[in-house]
Amino acid sequence: MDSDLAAENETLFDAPPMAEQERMVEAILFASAEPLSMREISERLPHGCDAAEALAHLRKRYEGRGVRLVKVGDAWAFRTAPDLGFLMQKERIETRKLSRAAIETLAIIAYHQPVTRAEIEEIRGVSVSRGTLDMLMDMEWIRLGRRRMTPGRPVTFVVTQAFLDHFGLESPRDLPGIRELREAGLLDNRPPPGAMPGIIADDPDEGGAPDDQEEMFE
Amino acid sequence: MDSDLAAENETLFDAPPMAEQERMVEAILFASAEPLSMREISERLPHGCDAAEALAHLRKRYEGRGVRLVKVGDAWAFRTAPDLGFLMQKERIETRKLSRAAIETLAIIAYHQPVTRAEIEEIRGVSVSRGTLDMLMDMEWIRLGRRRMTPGRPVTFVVTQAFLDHFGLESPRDLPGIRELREAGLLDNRPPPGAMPGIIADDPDEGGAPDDQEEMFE
Amino acid sequence: MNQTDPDTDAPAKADAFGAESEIAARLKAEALIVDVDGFEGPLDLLLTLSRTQKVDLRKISVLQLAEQYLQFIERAKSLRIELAADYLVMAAWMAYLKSRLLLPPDPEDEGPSGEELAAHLAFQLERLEAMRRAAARLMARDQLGRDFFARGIPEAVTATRKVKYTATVLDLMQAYANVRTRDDFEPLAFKRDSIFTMEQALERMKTLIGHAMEWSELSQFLPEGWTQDPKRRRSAMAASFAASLELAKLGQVELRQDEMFAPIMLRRRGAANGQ
Repeated sequence: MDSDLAAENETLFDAPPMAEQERMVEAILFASAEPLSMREISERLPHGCDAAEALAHLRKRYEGRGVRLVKVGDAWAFRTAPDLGFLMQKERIETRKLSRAAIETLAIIAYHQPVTRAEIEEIRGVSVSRGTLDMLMDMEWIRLGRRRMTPGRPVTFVVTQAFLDHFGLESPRDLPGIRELREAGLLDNRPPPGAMPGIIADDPDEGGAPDDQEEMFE
Repeated sequence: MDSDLAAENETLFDAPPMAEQERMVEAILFASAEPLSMREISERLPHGCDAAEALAHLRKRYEGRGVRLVKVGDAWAFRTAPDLGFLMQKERIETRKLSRAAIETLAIIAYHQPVTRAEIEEIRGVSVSRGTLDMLMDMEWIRLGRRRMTPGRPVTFVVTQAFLDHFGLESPRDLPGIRELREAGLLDNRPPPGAMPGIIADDPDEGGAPDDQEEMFE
Repeated sequence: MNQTDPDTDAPAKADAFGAESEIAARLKAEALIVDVDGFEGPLDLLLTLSRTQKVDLRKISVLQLAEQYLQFIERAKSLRIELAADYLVMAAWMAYLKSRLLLPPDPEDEGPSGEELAAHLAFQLERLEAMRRAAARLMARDQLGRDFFARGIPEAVTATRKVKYTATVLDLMQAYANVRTRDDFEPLAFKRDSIFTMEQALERMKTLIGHAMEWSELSQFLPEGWTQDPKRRRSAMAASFAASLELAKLGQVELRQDEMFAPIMLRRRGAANGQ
């Protein structure tokens, strides 16, 4: 007990003033091109600092500036204000032009995540073409989520922090129109009634195979 | 003379307010991959802006902050404040691609854990150097699991939480199996035998999954 | 759909107009068919067709849509346009759906009613349309590296130099796939890594033989890593045996086998009489 108290006193004593903490967070985030999680920031701050509070101050300070502090998932980053994009022609990165199939697949993963490949196929009515998921993973816009707890335990896909960062989203809940879509029932996983034709991609995993781990390890 | 005057009037009229010019310079310098000279900044600003004045304002604004506007030769750039250099200690990290032996060993541990060294060698078909396992342990991507209750009680290897964090996995079970890899097009070596993308139900890999459409349309 | 009836007493002007719009409609339909490769499967085509009904997707007539689809398929067939199998599967299903929607429900029949099937199809079309709009809105957002930008000169400084090895989950999966499917991909290739050549064995024996003062089993000369896997062990044993015969021929070793199938023993020549 005593030593706990001592430790607490010490950390209270050690922590720099909030203005100083804010400067530190500012420097750390400025130095990084990638968003940093609260944990990563905290780990680099001296003991006893309150990263969350410093971030809140900092965010306020940069409101309306040419550079803004944005939240990306559970991470933070400085980004230039979108209205000034026209000044940055030189920095513009020509991104790979995505095919319509890739864009739709990405949107379906974002809005329906976690989603299995079979579900993507059911929504689009065609099989996911070879290389589409591969490419989206390569761009680090999607990653594997938890396996679905249904027969066959199919893998699922979810979007990444890099995806949120790229599209300036704080969280997947901020996807445009997602609430309306949910309210309209368009994000429901509604199973097709009985016999529907081949566009309703039967998950090859759900069906017969008892457990694909089995097959995987043969 | 007359036309000069007219031009000046026009540009004065056109130029955005100084606060806006300051924002613009802020964003330009933040995003630029190299320090920019006054002339380069001016060239990027809308017509009629006063880069020198905007820079002066900006420099003042960042005085005492965690980031400062500094002059590098005759160019300008943001730099973290020198007194906060200690915060940047962790940053210097050299990244290298994992060797093929290491990534294969790691993959086998992830897919088969807990797994003994002998089993890894059997699966890879070549011996596994002690150095490879040591390195993976050092990186904290693998650790020792329970000893196997077989003669010799060999040690086993399992993957760690750090591994899951790095690869963005929630559990090693979420890794797709060989068949799933192939179906998702993540395995580029070879198309599934006979099957072409299109009708998923035709995939011979699928085995005897019950499929009522089949019946209906034949 | 809305062609003018030739039997009505319409004014000539309207007639001409009707003929024109008929041509336009036909051209449009043919353009659709020529476009068939541009469709991403039957559902995409159905969505395009449903738009010609010019109503809210929620109020779409699935029966009418079924007819439109079947007409489309017929026309494509008459124009001898190759249609992928899934278009024909969908056509068969559309015909089935149409009959279920038209005929009174059979009380004996189990399974979903025509209305249920139609409702689900309408749902699918609406959902696909919604996802397309969502995808468009997503892509219309401000994007990193296009509309807003990250720090151009990230600072990575200081003393602590640490090597960080990276690999992506894709690397991991591909590495695993590589290991697991190596056999599949090299049906004709000789597995070099499971072959211990006689040259290798000779090299090895020559360096080891100096120490073989006493009779020792040939199997003790097998290199490490070649004793567990039966295939590798066999190869190493055969190579080492051949190498020992070679050494015997050169007069450097003596070989001995006590009986049939007994272990083969060898020692350095001249070891017995202390060189």
